[in-house]
This record gives sequence, C-alpha cells and structure tokens, in this order.
Amino acid sequence: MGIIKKLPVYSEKIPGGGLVLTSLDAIFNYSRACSVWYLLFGTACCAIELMCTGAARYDFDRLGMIFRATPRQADVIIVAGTITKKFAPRLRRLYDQMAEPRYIIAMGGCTVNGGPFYYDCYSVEKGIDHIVPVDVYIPGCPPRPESLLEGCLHLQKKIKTQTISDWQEK
Amino acid sequence: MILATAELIGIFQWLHGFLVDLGLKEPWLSIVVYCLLSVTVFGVLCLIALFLVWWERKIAGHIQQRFGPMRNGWHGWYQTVMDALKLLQKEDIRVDTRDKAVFFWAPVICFVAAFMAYIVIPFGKGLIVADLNIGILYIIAITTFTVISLLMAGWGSHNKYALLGGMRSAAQVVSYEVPMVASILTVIIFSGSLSMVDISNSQQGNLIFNWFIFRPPFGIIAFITYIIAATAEANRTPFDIPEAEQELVAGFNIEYSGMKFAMFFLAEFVNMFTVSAIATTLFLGGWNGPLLPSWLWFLIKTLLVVLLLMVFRWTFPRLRVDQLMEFAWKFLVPVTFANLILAGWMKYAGWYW
Amino acid sequence: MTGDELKEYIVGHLEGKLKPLESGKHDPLFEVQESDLLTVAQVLRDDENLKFDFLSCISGVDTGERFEIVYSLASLANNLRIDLKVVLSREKPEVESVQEIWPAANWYEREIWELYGFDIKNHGNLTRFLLADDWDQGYPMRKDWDAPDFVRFPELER
Amino acid sequence: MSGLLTQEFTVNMGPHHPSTHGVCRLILTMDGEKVVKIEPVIGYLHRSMEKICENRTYAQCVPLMDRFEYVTAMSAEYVFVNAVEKLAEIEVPERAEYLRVIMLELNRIASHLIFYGATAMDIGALTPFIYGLRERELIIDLFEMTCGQRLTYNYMKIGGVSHDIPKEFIPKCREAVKIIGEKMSDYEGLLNENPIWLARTKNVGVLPTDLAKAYGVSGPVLRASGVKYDIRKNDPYSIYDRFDFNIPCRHNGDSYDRYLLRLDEIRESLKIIIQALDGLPEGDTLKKVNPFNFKPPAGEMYSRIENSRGEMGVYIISDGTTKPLRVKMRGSSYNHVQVLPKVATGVLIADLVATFATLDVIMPEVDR
Repeated sequence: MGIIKKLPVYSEKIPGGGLVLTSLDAIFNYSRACSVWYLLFGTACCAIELMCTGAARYDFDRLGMIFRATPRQADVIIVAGTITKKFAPRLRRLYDQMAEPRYIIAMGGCTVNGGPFYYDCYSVEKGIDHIVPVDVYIPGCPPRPESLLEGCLHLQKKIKTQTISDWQEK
Repeated sequence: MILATAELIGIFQWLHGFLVDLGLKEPWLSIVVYCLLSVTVFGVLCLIALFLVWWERKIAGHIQQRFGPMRNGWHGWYQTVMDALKLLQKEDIRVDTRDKAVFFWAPVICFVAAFMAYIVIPFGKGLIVADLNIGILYIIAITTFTVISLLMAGWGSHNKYALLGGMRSAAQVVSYEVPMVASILTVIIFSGSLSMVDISNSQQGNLIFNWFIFRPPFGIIAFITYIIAATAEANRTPFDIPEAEQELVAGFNIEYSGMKFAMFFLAEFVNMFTVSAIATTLFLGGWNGPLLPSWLWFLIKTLLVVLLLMVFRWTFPRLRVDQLMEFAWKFLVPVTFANLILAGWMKYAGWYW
Repeated sequence: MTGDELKEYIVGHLEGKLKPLESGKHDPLFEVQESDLLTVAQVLRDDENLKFDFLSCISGVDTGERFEIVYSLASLANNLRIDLKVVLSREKPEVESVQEIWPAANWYEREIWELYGFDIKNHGNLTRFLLADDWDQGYPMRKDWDAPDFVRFPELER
Repeated sequence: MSGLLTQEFTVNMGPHHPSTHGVCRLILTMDGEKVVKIEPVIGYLHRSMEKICENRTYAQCVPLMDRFEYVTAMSAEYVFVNAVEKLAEIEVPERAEYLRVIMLELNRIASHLIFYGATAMDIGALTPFIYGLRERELIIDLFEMTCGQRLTYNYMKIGGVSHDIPKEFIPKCREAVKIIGEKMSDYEGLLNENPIWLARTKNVGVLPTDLAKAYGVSGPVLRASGVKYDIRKNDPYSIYDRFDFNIPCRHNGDSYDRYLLRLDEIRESLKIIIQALDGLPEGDTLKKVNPFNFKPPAGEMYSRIENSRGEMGVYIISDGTTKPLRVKMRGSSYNHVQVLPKVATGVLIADLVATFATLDVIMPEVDR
C-alpha cells in the first residue's frame, strides 16, 4: 500500500499521469467494491439477521462478501446489534485494528441512534457514530436481510466513487 | 549440463536455441532459461491458486445450496482476481510488539516454499523444470518449510492465539510427515526410483491399470493414508486446527493483513495443489492416460484430488488437537509402516512384480 | 400439594419464622425476617416433603419506600413453587448470602449488589460485572437514581 | 516432562470472538492448550431492560421483551404477557391460546435449528449451519405472513394475539412441518454418527445432575443430565395440558446428549404443532384492553415458561398504576454461563468451545 499511497504524488508530476491515476482508480475501486470482506461481528438481535443473510436464501457470497474472524483481514464491520457503553471501547479497538481502507455499516436502530427502546437507558451508546465513523446506516429493528444487502450495495457504490488520493487524508 | 536432463517442451527448446543464437554463453544461458521457466511456472501456479480459491467458494456454495460469487463475470469467475487486487491495496499492519525479522519473513518463506516444490513436479510429458533424481525427497524436504513459516508467523505476531496456532501447526505437520513419508515410500518400492519422471513413467501403459493405486492392497492403502496425511499437511478441515476459526480466531495469521495475508492464503491453496499433484504423480499415474494430452490428464487428476479435499472441508467437523495426534501416531503410523513392510516383502519375494 | 395445602404445610412447619403475604398471586409468597433467612432456606431445601432444591431467580426490588429481595424457588422432585420475600431497611440494606444452600445464587446476588447496592454478607466475590468498568453513577436500579440523560416518564392517564 | 518449567498464560476470549455467541468474555488461564481457569465476564450487552420496563406501560413492555431473547422472541413476549394476564385475571380467547402454542412451538424449532447450526459451526463443520438456517427460513416465512416481522414479532398482546393468521397459514404450516420432519434425517445423517463429531462431543463437558440442579440449570441442559423436568408438563401454562407429547430425557449430561436431546425436542414440537393445527377453533383472537389505561391490580407473581433454552421467567410487581413497579427477567442462559467454569475447567480449549456451544447460551438473556 505504501507505493500506491505515494502514486498520486509521483504521477501528477509526469505528463499524462492524471490519466493513469484515473484508470488506476477505476480498477482499484472496482476491486475493492467487489470484495468487501466483513468481520464476524454481532452483538444482539441483528446478528441473527446477519447470519441469515450469510445463509442459503440471501447468500452474501454472491456479492463477494465473505466473513473473516480477525479484524486485520476484514474490510468492513457490520455492526449488528446494540453497542453498550461497556462495549464501545472494544468496538473502537476493533476498528483501530483494521487495515485501511476500512468501512463501517451501522446495522439496526440501536447502532444508528440508540434504537427504538433505549433512549432512556443508562448503559446503551446512543449511536455508534460517537465512536467510529460510519459509512452506511441501515435502520430497522432488526433490518431485513434485503435491507442489509441494499446497504452493502450502497457501500459498494460509495467505494466506487473514492479516489486513491482520498486515502492519504484518513 | 543439467539442462540436458530436463526435456523442455517446444517453446523452451526454441527459446534455448534462440538464446544460443544470440550468443549467450554458459552460465548465463542456464540462468536466463531457468528464470524464464520459473516465472512461467510461478505465473501458472498463481493463476491456479486464484482459480482454486474461486472454485472452493463455488463448491462450498453449491454444497450449501447457495451460489457462491455471482457478481463478477460469469458466475463470478474473476472474483478472486479482485480479491487479490484488493488485498494488494490494503494497509500492511505491522504490530508494534512484533518480532520484526520473523514477522516479515514468515509469509515470504511460506510463499516461496509452497512454490519451490513445483521444480520437480511433472505437469505433463516433458513438462518439468528440473528432473532431479531425488525428486520426491526434495519435495518432502521443501514442503516442510511451510511449518517453519507458520511457526515463525505464530511467534513473530506476538499474539497468544497466533502462538497457539503456530505450535499446533508444528506439532501437526511433524506428526503427519511420518505417515506421509511412509506411504510415499511404498510407491518408491513399487517404482524403484525417487525421480518424479521415473515414477510417472513406470505407471505407463495398460490403460489405467498400471497406476500404483491399482496395486492391491498396498497401493490403495498407501493412497488413502497419503490423502489423510496430505489433508493434515495442507492444514485443511478436519485437520485445520492451526487456524481453527472458532477456537483461535484465525490462528497463526491473526495479525497479518493485506498482501502478507494474501501470501499465506495463496500458499495454502498452492500447498493443496501440491499435495494433490504429488498424489497424482505417485498414485494416479501422473500424466499417463489414454487419448487426451498429457498435461490435461495431469490437470484433471489433480483437480479431482483437490475436489476431494474441498468436499472434506465442507463436510467434516474439526478434530481436537489431542485426537489429531492420537490418530497420527496410534493409527496412521502403524498402518503405513505395516503397509510399507509388507509391500517391501512382496516385492522382495517377487510375487507380482 | 395444591397452593393452599403447601401454604399451610410451610407455615405449620416453620412456626413464626415466615408469614404468607396476600399480594402474591398464582404462587404462595412468604415474608421472612432477614435474620431467619438462612434457617428457613435450609429447611425449605432439606425437608422431604418440600425439597426446594432449585433456585429460579433472585430479584431485588425497590418499591420507593423500602427495599425487598425476592427468592423464587422451585422443587423439581415434588413439583412445587413458592416465593420468599425479605424486607430490608432502606438505610442499611444487607442480607445474608444463600450461596451455601443454592450455589446458583452467586451471580444473582452479585447483580443485586451491583444494581441495587444491597450488601450481601459472606458472598466472597462482590465485583462489578454488568456495568461498565468505570461506572461511577451509583446504583441505577434504585427508584431515586437519577442521571443527566435519564428521563422518567410521567404517569399516563387517558 | 517433570523437569520442564512451564508457565501459565492468560488468554482473553471475547468479547468479540467467533464462538462466544455474541459478547461473552471469558478470561482463560491456560497451560498450553489446557484451560486451567475460566472467569466469565458479562455485561457487554447490558441494556438495562429492567430499568426501562419500570418506565413504560405494560403494553410498551411487550416489544421490549422481544429483545430480551430474540432467538425465541415469541416465548419472551409470552412469559411477560402471561404474567400480566394472570395478575389482571384476563381470560384469553381459545383461538388465541392455540395460536400462541403454535407460534411458541414454531419458534422453539427455529431456535433449535440455530443451535444445530451454530454448534456444528463451533465444532468446525460449516455446512450444517447453512442447512439449519435454511429450514428456519420456512418458519420465519410463517411468522412473517402472520405479523410481518422476521425476528422481533410483537405478536403476543395482553389479552390475545395481535393478528389472526391468514388463510394460507395452515397449509403452509403443515407443509413446513412436513419438510422439517423430513429434513431431520438429513441433520442426523450429517452429524449423529460422524466419528469426528462423536469424538468431539461424547464425554465432553459432562454436567452431573447434582451440579446442574444446584446451579439452577434448566431446560434441555438439565434434561440431558437426567432430570425429567419440563415446565410444559410439570407446571402447564397456556393450554399445554391438552396436547400429547413426550419429554425427551437423557442421562450422560455430555455435549452429545445435549445435542441429541434438542433434535428430539424438534420432533416433539412438530407433534404439538400438528395437534394444535388440528384443534384450532374459530373465534376471536384478542380480548381488547386499553393499552394506555391498563392497570392490573396490585400484586406480584413469578411467571415461568419453558423456552428452547430452559426456564424463562419474569417476576412482576404491579402497584396498581399503568407501569410495573418491577420487572425482573430470568433467562436460563444466565445460569448456564455461571455453571460453565465448573463444567469446563481443566479441558482443552476446543472442548471449552464445544461445551459452551452445546449449553446454547445467548447473551441478551444473560446481560439483559
């Protein structure tokens, strides 16, 4: 990644470098969008729907999404389920352990804003965007597998609009 | 000159002649030719590994009544190319507490060791990089490097799960090496040679019935024990305890990301192909077979063995570490050695050879 | 044994140590003095006709005026069920641990200690496990507990 | 090996770990592969539901109960609704009771199918997981056509059920029951006699009867340890006393027995569903109560039912207002996690995983 990160710096100095960069962007984005590996992560109700989405009827693998058990090899955390204040530092650590470029999908009401029930609750984090940057929000309690797939497609769309030079800022 | 022993297919003979015409002298001639050969083999193997990853996902999908990758090309055929490209772009995480040299070299050794075995594997009639007269011995020696790399990965990551994975892998591979070698020795008794080409040659003719697997009962026993040991050697389920996802999260490669992980990942599949290729050469007649070209026969047979390993993976639960050891030492080792001794005795008595 | 027979039997058997409460619906509910809890529990578990060897649940209760702790017991052998209630003082809520009799009480008591702040005597392992490690806002399950982001809804009347 | 100096080390398994079924954290002290000491740490999913319930009306508590035990959400709703109905002495229409039993049993099967898949996955077989979830989808379809949700149903209401079943439900349900009954042989064929599966589960995580009783272990785990106790039979709630079914019971108390027992329970549940479908009467499904002004009379009770994991209970105290004074939820997983150190100390880490999986722990029940 080191070389690729420096690519924009070098390529802009030579004539036609921008063109190279654009086509590289296209290829790289396409490859990243096509193989989004998700972390095996689930805390509460949404985890069951996440499992269902990985199973026979909905089949995450069609989109090239397979699960990895370790955050080092994952590209996206699908935060499935309530994040409590006790768990929040763990989520942050998981996110920090991931390799760039990394994404977060907030699945379910609890991760979007604390959920439909826990607004007067002393132990639930009201939305995970206090802890980690979120790319796609999927509301629902829990969201249907179709909505999760839709969210993943949106994430793919988002990835395809990125450029290599974006990475340096992160 | 070593080159003379290696029969190269047309293009390399042509290349050799071309280079000689250019006025290239030894030792540069050999170096250039071997480099080109290695690069070709390396490229082909990378493609094969990528194909195997895709194939595994498709097989897993179909066993589980789903589709597997569908979005990239016809039935997702370039899915794994995309995966590889993505892994290339991922950040290379280097844990602060790592053992620097060990952490760095582990995937390299794993990757290189996986590919080095292919120097002596005959992909077809004459399709071999170097026909060493100790070919199979060389393979046994070189594939064992994998275990060193896994142990290094476990140690270098400075992670307890990784260390457990590395230790498990060391214990496992060392144990299963014994029955594996014993079943290979049975074949060597049949063929009387350590050279992979000679072993293949001695299975020629008589349609398929000269294959060593069809030498009852020792051939078939040796084949089965070899396949079991080879599954363990390639760290596949039911012997995948070094990276048991549910126990050790990801085992030895827990701290590896990006391209370093990809090297482990590809090496795993190349290893799987290696053990299948050896099984093909030793037991299934190598490139021999009627009608089809030799390399196609080799590929078909090897892929069938790979298929077998994949179906294992998606069917069986995982063994526990002590049961794994017990199985190796209390069952496989006695069986393979008895098989070996009996086969040797039969050969000595000259009963059917 | 039906509910009434059971009630009679227990009251007769443990004279003066417990008294049945009317508020208990469905299953018999008894009130026990804190000082008698262990002896009563011992008898309930060991009596041949009762054998309450299964502790279903321990609930801490804050009614606003007083603290209570309720033991829900079941007998697997005789197929019976009762609840025991101990009333604790609001100033100094403390109760003897029943771990010796029902080992299952361990975590339930720990939880009550954590969420209600009742002192469990002779527990041995009163450490925080439900709330966050850096929790410093008191005992959240008490009725008078308050926190900046906590909203108590008014009584609905329609 | 006596002269060799070895050192114990601590491994933190969880809260994010593939085989801790959510967010349980086990601090393991290990001697090589051997687990010397286990210390469970819970609370990573503590959502303070009991406190929230005190701040809601009775009707508002019901959907919250879904989140208390989402794998068998129906029974979690039912146990609360049952308690409130008994406190307020509400008569539930006959049809509603039948529908409740059908839903409870369907949900029990769904939960056991998840157990089947998740346990197989923890022991390393990935395919049974998908097979289990495949048949679960049939049940989820039935729930979806009845109340529109896949996981958290809010179907039980105080006084009945929220929706009557559509007319396609009964044929679909019979078909699903038939399919699941047929697929049972597939499940058993995949694992029951698989030598690796036997080696991994037989005599692993043995839970003796005395220990099980003392630690309040209930449900299939208790029955696998040789205590034939099922609240559906021993303290019948709803209309369970009208159905003919067996309580499977096994005696070794190891992981294999727990696994087999749950498969047997699926069969029994299928029997109950067929009987309930046959006897389903016509009529109302809901006796309306005003959810805003529903005040059960003051009183307290502990209501318990048998869900797929064991005894699920709710202790409710009503003080005559619209909100409960106290709702204490009792999930059987709480006791199962508590007993884990007693069962699994001194085994290999792989056995710990197998034991934990067959105890069928689900974390929201523990943390609430």
